[in-house]
Amino acid sequence: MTRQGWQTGLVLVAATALAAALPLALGTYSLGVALDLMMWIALAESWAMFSGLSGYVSLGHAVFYGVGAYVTVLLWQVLPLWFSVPLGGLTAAALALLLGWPCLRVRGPYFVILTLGISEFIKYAVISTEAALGRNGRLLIGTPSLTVLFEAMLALAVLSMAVLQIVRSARLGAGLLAIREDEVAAEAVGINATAVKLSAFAMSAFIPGMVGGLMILRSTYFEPMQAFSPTTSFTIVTVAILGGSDTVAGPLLGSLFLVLLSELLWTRAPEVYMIILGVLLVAFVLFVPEGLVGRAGRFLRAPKPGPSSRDHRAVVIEP
Amino acid sequence: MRLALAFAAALFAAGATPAAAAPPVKIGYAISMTGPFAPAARTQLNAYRLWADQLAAQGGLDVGGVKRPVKFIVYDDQSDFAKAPQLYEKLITDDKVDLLLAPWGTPFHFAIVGVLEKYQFPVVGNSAASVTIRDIKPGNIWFTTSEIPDRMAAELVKFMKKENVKTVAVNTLQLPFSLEVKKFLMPDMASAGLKVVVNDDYAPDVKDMTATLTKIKAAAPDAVLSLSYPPDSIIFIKEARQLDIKSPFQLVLVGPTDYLFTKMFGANLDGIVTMGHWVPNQPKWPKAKAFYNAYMKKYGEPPDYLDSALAWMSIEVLQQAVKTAGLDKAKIRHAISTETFDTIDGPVKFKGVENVITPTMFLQFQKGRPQIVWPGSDATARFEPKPEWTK
Amino acid sequence: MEEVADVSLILSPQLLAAALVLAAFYALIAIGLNLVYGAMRLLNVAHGELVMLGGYIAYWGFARWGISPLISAVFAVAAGALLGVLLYATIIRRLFRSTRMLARVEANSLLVFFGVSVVIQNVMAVAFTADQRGFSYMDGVLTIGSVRIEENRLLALAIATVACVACALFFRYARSGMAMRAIIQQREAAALVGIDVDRINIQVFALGFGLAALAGTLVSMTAQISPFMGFPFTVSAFVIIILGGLGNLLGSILGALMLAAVEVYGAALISPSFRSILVYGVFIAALLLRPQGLLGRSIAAR
Amino acid sequence: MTLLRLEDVGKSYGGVAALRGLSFAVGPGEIVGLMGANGAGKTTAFSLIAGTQRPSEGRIWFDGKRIDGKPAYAVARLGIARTFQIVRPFAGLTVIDNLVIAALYGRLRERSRGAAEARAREILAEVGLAADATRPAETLTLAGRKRLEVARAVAAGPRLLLLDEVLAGLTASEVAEALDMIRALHRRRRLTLVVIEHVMRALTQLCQRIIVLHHGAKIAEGSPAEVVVDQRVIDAYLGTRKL
Repeated sequence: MTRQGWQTGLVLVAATALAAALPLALGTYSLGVALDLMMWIALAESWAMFSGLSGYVSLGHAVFYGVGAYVTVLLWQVLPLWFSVPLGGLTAAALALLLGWPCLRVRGPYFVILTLGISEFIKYAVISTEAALGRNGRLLIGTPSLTVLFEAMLALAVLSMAVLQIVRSARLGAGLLAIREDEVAAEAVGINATAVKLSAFAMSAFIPGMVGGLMILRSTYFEPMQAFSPTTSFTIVTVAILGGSDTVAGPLLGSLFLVLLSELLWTRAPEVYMIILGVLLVAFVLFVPEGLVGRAGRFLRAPKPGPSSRDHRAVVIEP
Repeated sequence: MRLALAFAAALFAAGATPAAAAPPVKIGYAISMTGPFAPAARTQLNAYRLWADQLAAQGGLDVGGVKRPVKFIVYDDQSDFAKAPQLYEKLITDDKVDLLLAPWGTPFHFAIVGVLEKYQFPVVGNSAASVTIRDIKPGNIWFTTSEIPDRMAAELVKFMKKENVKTVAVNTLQLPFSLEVKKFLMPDMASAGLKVVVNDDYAPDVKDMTATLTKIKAAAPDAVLSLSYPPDSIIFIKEARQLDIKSPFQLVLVGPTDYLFTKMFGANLDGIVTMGHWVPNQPKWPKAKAFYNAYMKKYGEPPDYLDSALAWMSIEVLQQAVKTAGLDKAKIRHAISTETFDTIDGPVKFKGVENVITPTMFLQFQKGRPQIVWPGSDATARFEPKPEWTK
Repeated sequence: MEEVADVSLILSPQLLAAALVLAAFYALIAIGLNLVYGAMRLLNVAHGELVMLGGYIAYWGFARWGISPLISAVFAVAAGALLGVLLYATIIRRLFRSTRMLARVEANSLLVFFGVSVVIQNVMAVAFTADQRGFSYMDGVLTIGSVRIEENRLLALAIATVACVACALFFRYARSGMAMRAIIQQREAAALVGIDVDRINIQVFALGFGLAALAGTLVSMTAQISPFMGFPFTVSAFVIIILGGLGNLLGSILGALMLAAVEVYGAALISPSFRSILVYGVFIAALLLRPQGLLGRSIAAR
Repeated sequence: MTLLRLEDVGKSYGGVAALRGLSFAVGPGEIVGLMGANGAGKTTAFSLIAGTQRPSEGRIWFDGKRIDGKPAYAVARLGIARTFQIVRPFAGLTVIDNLVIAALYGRLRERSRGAAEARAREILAEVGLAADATRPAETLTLAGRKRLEVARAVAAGPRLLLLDEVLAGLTASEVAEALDMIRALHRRRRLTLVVIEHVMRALTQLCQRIIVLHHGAKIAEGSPAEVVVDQRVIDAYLGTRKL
């Protein structure tokens, strides 16, 4: 494991160095695509760190992205960006703590729908606030260059992968997995489920907050309907699950797959692009249910297939 | 598909002309073809496609006196403001287009201003108007509309004063354009002595307006201003009719000019005032009827008097600028900024981002057709108080 | 300038009528969603797309051939049901294929239906363009007491009410209706007492999708439609079934009434600008205070 | 000297008392049995001790500290581990990971994963699951899962282990093996055990002392020999059983 960890680490460092040099090699458009890729990696890895490991499927991560964007926009030309973007991340994390406290008491579909509802709630609260402030869309002129944004986003993507890897191998990851499997049993072996879930939820909001800040600098225009769009949440979940949602490789592959696929499709077949994407999503869930990384969802090592796979836990409803 | 045929036709037609040797002029735009804004963007997109057909039929675009074939590069922004700047950046840097057409809607125009400034790429905007954009003084975007919110607010107040409006109810959608209109309208109305009796805002996903309209009905103001977008404009008209709001002056900001409204509401649209400064039957504008007929022929229904017309105006401005200035960005920018253009809406000349010739106008539906009713100098008909809703 | 909300508005029968009409649409949509969730634990985020399809069927029937939406409604229900059956047979059944799949059926269903909704939306957009569409049918305004209401709304209210009552009777008395309730209460036990769960699942899909399509035909009589109109209905329906209790069919009707009341009366008493904040606020509060729903019968989460 | 003490502990659900006025004490190293018909309140007592549920009344001490009302994880960290009557393995994880998690979070709070794994392997060997370490827990047989349930509880490093019907459903030979396993754990790990069991003979073999519950109240306490001849027990409990 440790040797493998070292090797993985080396590959990661090399890949990061290569990626960091991309602005030298790529044209503006390709660099923009690369930025998108980094964005989805950062978002999906962060999501997987909480939802993949704990089984609490958050359909509200757009809210952290949006809040980070909003903080950055509010502080535009008030505070330097190296300060306001991380502050956006911290605000998102603080919001996650605040929301997580009540939300994480409900499980399963309730949690899924609650997170979606809360993210819509905050979206409309921001719309009302902006309306009350008399701000009708905010334009940011003079944002950092694409290269700067790309390097920053690359850093976030790498950071998010590192965080997921560290959490997975740390006590916190073990706790989350136990909670995913059986929360009552987890408490019975000493896991403070509330604290574990809350801290992981806050951590998984931090990077998306910063991603939102960077992306608003990229798009130069802030409008709450867009910044808090539920599509972002859905896409994060899609990317993470396409890849296989509780390993570092999963969201990475999922992001690569989605970004490359959309690049391939949307210029060639713009009108059927979304249709193909939808069909692929369905096909993946049905035929590659464990995601692109396969059955790599195990905790310490890949399991040897057991001699029997009798299962007493669940009842199959099919005749 | 239709578009692909248009390209093919364009290329084929070009092949028949002596200018075949010239490489095609690449014209790009991104617009909402899918997603929630796609329905609203259709009438603008239709105008763009009509132009593609005409260019193909004419054998290309006149570039500084040389006719050159055209090739359109069109993307779908999926109703995502964040995609628009990326797509325009792609069109500029990757596809290396020669000319750009504007996206649909105020937010999308907002979204691409940064990119246009960065690459110093001139675009004639159309279905957008914003004081906020004017205030940052960009050098590469202009608006063919004369409905910039502060001008429109001032004119609307004058218009209402003339029609003896004393009390006003305002119902505003919380999106940038409508809020900006309201922002300028309120102080103007206050200083003109108009009394606001109902003042409500609503969020974009409204499904029912009974509460506000019941208040309006009870207050019985002289004017009702529905600062709305098409989906909620429909709700407003339906429910205003249902509650029988009798105010003689009823304005619905965005939507009624789309033919959909005529199909849905027929005679009930009569009396509704809306923003817009184009009608096909204004004798001062000889090109207007031709555009109307061409659009009618291609799509089987009238153009949107607002978005289709604005889009067409932006095309005309660009086309005329390119005719004299060629494809050089600086020259195009200079041409757009200084020349006077002959459009379906009469002459257009810009100062800063604004169209300074076309006055701010208002349309009113009368006997099923929109007429210009304000200002008097351009009117095609006189304002009439809103007739009774049909039973 | 800001005027104080007029409390006498609460008593306005006009508002009550508006709330009832809205509630009727909501109830029809929510019952279908709740059925599919209750019986199979599937998060059908494509439910609003069925509403959209129903709307298109009514629109095309009326615009092309002048067929009354009332007749189209029958076709819409049939088409919705057929689509439900097809979807179940080709895709959904596979979600229960193995125990591992079963364990994550909620997350999987979310993704599958998200994919399905994207496909339906865009197929419709490609096939019929993204134009908004609308038609006028029975748009005369009736005056009943102090209430003024368009005939089509009254009609929609009546049809939706009849459909809701029919559903309630069906669940109460019909064999398969009772079987559906049994499955919602206790899947495993239902199978043990000899209910053919797979067959009932098919019926659940047919009924749930048919109801959504019916709601769509009614919506199209009163509002404009477009291929991308579905999502807000999906979200509202989810809010409703959480309010009323997941798996609780009568709760859906109560939840629909509540949501409509919050929308209409909230706008009247506070401000329409807080409509969404209120809706989601009530929803969040309800979920946190009574996660089992208002009527209380809880379904163990996972 | 006592490790665990219950004083007048009761639990009611909406007015219905599941447990009333239960008091007893367990000394370090003891094996105490908890007996009673279905619904007598045995599992409720476990849940109250382990913090899965809060008692409606009464006090519980563990190692001199009040623990009633403390959440389950806090009780677990103090050194009380429980098994569940219907086993609740972390089904999707491997067998060894089930134990590693307990070792990381339980009373011992192992610093490193390596240490936790070493401890887990040791325990797996003791319970005879060493060969199954890397299998997903859900692939184990019922007997295997029962063992895993005990092993995971032990991995948390408890001083007091609450075993809830770990023998139920096993064949006779499996019961014998499991009893050996429990005795070995008790001896080698110096555990204190409270055991709920339906298998009468097993209980009398294993325990030094037995407490009998009936309709939520304690009706007898004593050595196995004393309890089986107690008239109240015979009336209330044994009478209902077909011996």
